[in-house]
Amino acid sequence: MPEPNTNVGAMTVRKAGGLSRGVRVLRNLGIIIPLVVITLLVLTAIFAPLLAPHNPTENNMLARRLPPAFMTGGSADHLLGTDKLGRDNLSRLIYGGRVSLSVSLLAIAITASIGTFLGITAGYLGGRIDGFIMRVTDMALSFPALLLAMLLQIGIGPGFFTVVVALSILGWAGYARLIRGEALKLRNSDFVAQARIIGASPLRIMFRHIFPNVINSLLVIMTLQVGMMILMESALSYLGIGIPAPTPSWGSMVADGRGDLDSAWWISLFPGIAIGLVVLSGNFVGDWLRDKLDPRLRQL
Amino acid sequence: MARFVLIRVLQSIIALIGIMVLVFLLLRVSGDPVTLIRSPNMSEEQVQAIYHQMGLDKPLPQQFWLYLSELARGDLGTSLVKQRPVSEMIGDALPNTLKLGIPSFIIGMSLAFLLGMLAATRRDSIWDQGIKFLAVLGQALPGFWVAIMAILIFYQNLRWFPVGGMSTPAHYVLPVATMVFFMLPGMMRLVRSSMLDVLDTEYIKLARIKGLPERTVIWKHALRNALISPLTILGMLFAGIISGAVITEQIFNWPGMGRLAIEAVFGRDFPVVQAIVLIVAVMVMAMNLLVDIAYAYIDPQIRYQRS
Amino acid sequence: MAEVLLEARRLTKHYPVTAGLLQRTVGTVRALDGVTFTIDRGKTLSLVGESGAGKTTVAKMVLLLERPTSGSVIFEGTDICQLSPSRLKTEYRPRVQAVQQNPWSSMNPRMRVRDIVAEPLVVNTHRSPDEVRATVQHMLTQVGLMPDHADRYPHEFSGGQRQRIAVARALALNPSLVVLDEPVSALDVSIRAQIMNLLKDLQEQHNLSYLVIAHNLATVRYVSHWVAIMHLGQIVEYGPAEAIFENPVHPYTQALISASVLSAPEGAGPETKPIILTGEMPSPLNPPSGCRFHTRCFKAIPECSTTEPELKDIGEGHQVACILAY
Amino acid sequence: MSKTVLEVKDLRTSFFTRRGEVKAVDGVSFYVREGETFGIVGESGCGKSVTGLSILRLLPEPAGKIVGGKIILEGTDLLQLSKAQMRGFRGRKISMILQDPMTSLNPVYTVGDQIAESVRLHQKLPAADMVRDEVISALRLLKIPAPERRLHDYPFQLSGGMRQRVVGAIAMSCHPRLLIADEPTTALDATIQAQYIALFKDVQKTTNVAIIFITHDFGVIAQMCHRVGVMYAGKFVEKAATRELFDAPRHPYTIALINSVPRLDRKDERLFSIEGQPPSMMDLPPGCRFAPRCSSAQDICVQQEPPEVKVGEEHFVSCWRAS
Repeated sequence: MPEPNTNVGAMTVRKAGGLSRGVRVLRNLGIIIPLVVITLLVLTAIFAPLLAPHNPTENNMLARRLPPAFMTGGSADHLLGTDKLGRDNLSRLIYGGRVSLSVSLLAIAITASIGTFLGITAGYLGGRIDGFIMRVTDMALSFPALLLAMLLQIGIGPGFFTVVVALSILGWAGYARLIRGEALKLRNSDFVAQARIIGASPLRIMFRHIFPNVINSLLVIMTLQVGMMILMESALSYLGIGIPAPTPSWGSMVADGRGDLDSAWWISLFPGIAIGLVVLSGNFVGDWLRDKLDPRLRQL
Repeated sequence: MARFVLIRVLQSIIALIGIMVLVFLLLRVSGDPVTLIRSPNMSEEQVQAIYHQMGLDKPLPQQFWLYLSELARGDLGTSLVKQRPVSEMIGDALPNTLKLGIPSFIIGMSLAFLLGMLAATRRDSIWDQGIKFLAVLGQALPGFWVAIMAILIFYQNLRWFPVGGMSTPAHYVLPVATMVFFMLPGMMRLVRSSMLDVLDTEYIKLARIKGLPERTVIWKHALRNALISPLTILGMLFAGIISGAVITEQIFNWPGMGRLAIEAVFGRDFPVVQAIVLIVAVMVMAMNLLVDIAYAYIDPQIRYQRS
Repeated sequence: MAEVLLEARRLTKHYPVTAGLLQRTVGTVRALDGVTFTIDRGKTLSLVGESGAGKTTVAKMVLLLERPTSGSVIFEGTDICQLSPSRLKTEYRPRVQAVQQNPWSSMNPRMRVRDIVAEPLVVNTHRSPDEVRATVQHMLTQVGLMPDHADRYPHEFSGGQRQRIAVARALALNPSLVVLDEPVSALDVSIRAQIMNLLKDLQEQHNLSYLVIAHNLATVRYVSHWVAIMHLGQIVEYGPAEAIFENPVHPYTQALISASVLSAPEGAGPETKPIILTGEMPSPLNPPSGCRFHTRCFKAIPECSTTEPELKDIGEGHQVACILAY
Repeated sequence: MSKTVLEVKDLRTSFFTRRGEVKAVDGVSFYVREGETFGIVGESGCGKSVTGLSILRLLPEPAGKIVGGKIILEGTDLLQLSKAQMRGFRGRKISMILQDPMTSLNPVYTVGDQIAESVRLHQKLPAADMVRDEVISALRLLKIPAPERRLHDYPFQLSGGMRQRVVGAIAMSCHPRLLIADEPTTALDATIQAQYIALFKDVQKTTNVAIIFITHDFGVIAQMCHRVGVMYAGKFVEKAATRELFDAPRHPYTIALINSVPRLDRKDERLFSIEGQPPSMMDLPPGCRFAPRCSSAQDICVQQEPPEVKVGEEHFVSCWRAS
């Protein structure tokens, strides 16, 4: 039965997405902006000490709740104003970015490696191991991470490390489930059978055939996870069970501003925008990567 | 089919015991738990009293057995901070959480399905682009920040809706909106892509060949098949909703389980946190079971395999 | 009699069917039940039959992708099922290669053609990179491709060209036996002829033995010296291709040929009334009793449902498993 | 001579993609009479399935468009009908069978539901049991054993061959005038395929329905079709009665195709194989599209497209050498 190629036109159409020229330009533009934002974030995180005008944790009781410079009563010294303890918002925003990014990247590194390892073992070996790992993965996926973070908060006390553990303890499940699906498909594929026929060792098959074909999905998930982790970290910090004060974190900054919404609403406004911008860019890069590398992953 | 449900329930119970052990150990892993519970102004006797009350002076296995037997009697222990039985406190909080959770779930799901299908059936139209942008934005903005901004705009400036507590129906609007915001983007996107996949299939082409009006093709043939893959994510989404509930209750001062949990964490009220985690675990199990049963209802092949 | 390269003796393979959450076995799929055949050096044996006949399972046994439940595969005198993994890797694997059906999935999409064709050499021999590159170039020209194709990726080729790459890979180690699982059925009509001619030329040049799996009888007649007709895990008729096609004895073979004569234009063939089978294909999960074809056979008599027919010789190696034929 | 059911005149269908216009069908004309089967044969990508979809106006939105020609079904030009009117024709006047039985039926509805749906839509029957009788008679027409029991089966409970019969029952349930079968036997095993063809010849005898049979398999054409059109790169290169086409093919492509199919009745020494690849539908060569692969191509073939010439009773060829 030859490959049923019923409507040749439609097939090419679907792959090309049938987009008009205008949208294609937008799409290219659509990837430049997010990339710029991400690079900016990384740079500010690395060079935070140089960029931040003030020490983010230095209280200044005289200059409390100053509005941003461009509003009446604002001072040029504090471009984005100050919070209820007189600390400079801009510096806290810059250092907050550093904290959020480092927590997220560390958590991603942990979850990606555990998840991929379990995914490939379950997918490639199959049988009872696969059944067990998938049962645990389904459990981990359906359990609210926030509650577990609370438990950890009490169990091992607040701290940078606790947040990373809180993000990673369930985060690996997403990778495991998806990578397992990919590995299963690859194990049954013709070219893996072919490799076994010529006598390639299981190790060679894993590294030369399975892993290269899984990297695409891995890259896509990791990019999309950047946003997810930042959102999760900021939620924990907002609730006060994330990064402990006084270290600045975008989530805790929003929480600090919660009380002064009527008088100093900008304290909560700017960190929220920062989170949104960064996560939006992360997701755009992830979507662009998925379209380029692996359109089948659409439902992610 | 009944046999299948029985096995699934059995498995859930085993998993539940697993979680109990995990929770039990997690709270005792950091050496002496009392040091965590001790707040500065507690005298030595009070600490000893709590120590004894918690049974922490006994060896671990015995503690666990004690903990299990209490649980079996439905006794979730007493709150260290409020000296009230935990089951009573949860009895007050749980209904409030459900009063917020259930309407949000219904509104959120139906909205997600309507918008997802709308986007899929009018591919690349302004509707589709708009909904996609809404979904992308929704998945990027932090829920707690959006809620605060909503309060800023609708409560402080426009005075449309009251905030804090749940006394009048108007108090429900912003919290439910926030909860819907948590679940809408992810589900909407999934419904759209699942619908697109189904609309590409041969049996949908055959439905059109039969001359069926597009309405029937979509609502009868496509929808039921498109329900299957979002169902798999429902379990994950439910976890997200519970996390969302904790945040929403904290922001809007909603007297539900979420706020109870937060207070318990800050008050180091360790039995309360433990009880809440267990109850959530039971809810999660029930949800997974419901999803499995719904599977069999929608997809006859699974029903056939399981009988 | 040509020299025997490979002999399968009473090959049997049963797959347990598990159901429910506790993975209890609730039945067995009897994919192969006592299949015996021989492949001569430089000759082609074709296994023909419909889906579920067990053709691909035989290929898996010969390629040792799976171990048979019972029975043995004798290659140049030694039973490969007994070989230790290391001896298997040095003595058997390099001598037996495969070409698979679907050209779109039998190659790693992320490897260049050069590495794909070279992989068998890299894994099994310790030749120097230059030697390997030379062999790859030689192989590509042998199958009618250009040397500069070596640096491209599989997705840059048409179905027919990919199948040529698959053949080049299979012949890289100069094997004695090549297993071809439906080698042309995924290709367009005009391209099929190109590949079939290529395979025949290579067989003559390198004295290769082929084990071909196919469901299209006309293709089988063109490439085969020996043919085995398979039905539900058993061989029902076995013999030289000419004998099978000129004088088919088993009712199932006659039905298959009559159905496939459709693929010979009406004008040319004798005006025989086509044999149309009734009833549905039985499932390998619980095959019919006695002769497994009796539920669809147009010549069935009561004894067919009780006695299990054995393959009997009816002259010059032409064997049939049907009680009406003895 | 029985009545002409469908006449297609100079049909042109294109797909407008980002990389330009794909002329999938580029000027196709043919007719089908009552009780007759017209075969369209060609390799994948030649536009035979797009022709079928164009007749039903079910081209994938928004890229697929019919850009020219007429499709006249018993006097009505389908291209002039509104979307709603056209929908009225689908299933009632024209119906279609698709290639893969495994995916043509909706997995979550029973066989009975899926047939009854067409019957209720097109035949305004007052009583429910009348609908049930219509469904059972459709199943009987396709010789499906124990139709009453099959009503309640789900598609996954049936074999490939049986499912293809159910698809046939759906197609025939409202007594259409024209049935388009797009490679219905390709996914079936040889003996099941033979059963299916014999079945449809029988169905045609009892219902006198006109059939367009699309396939790449010459054997199926030989057994099933009265007349046949050989398609290459979006156009017919030859049209003739089936026996005439096999006995005296005139177009080089037809000749090459017939010779490259291995014969079962005799041992071929050497199969004829056509060199090269079918052209990409994006940038079609000037002149005759088969010229690059044609062994007897002349200068004129490369410059100008050959006109269609009548070379016998209902035998047409588009080739410079033939006229």
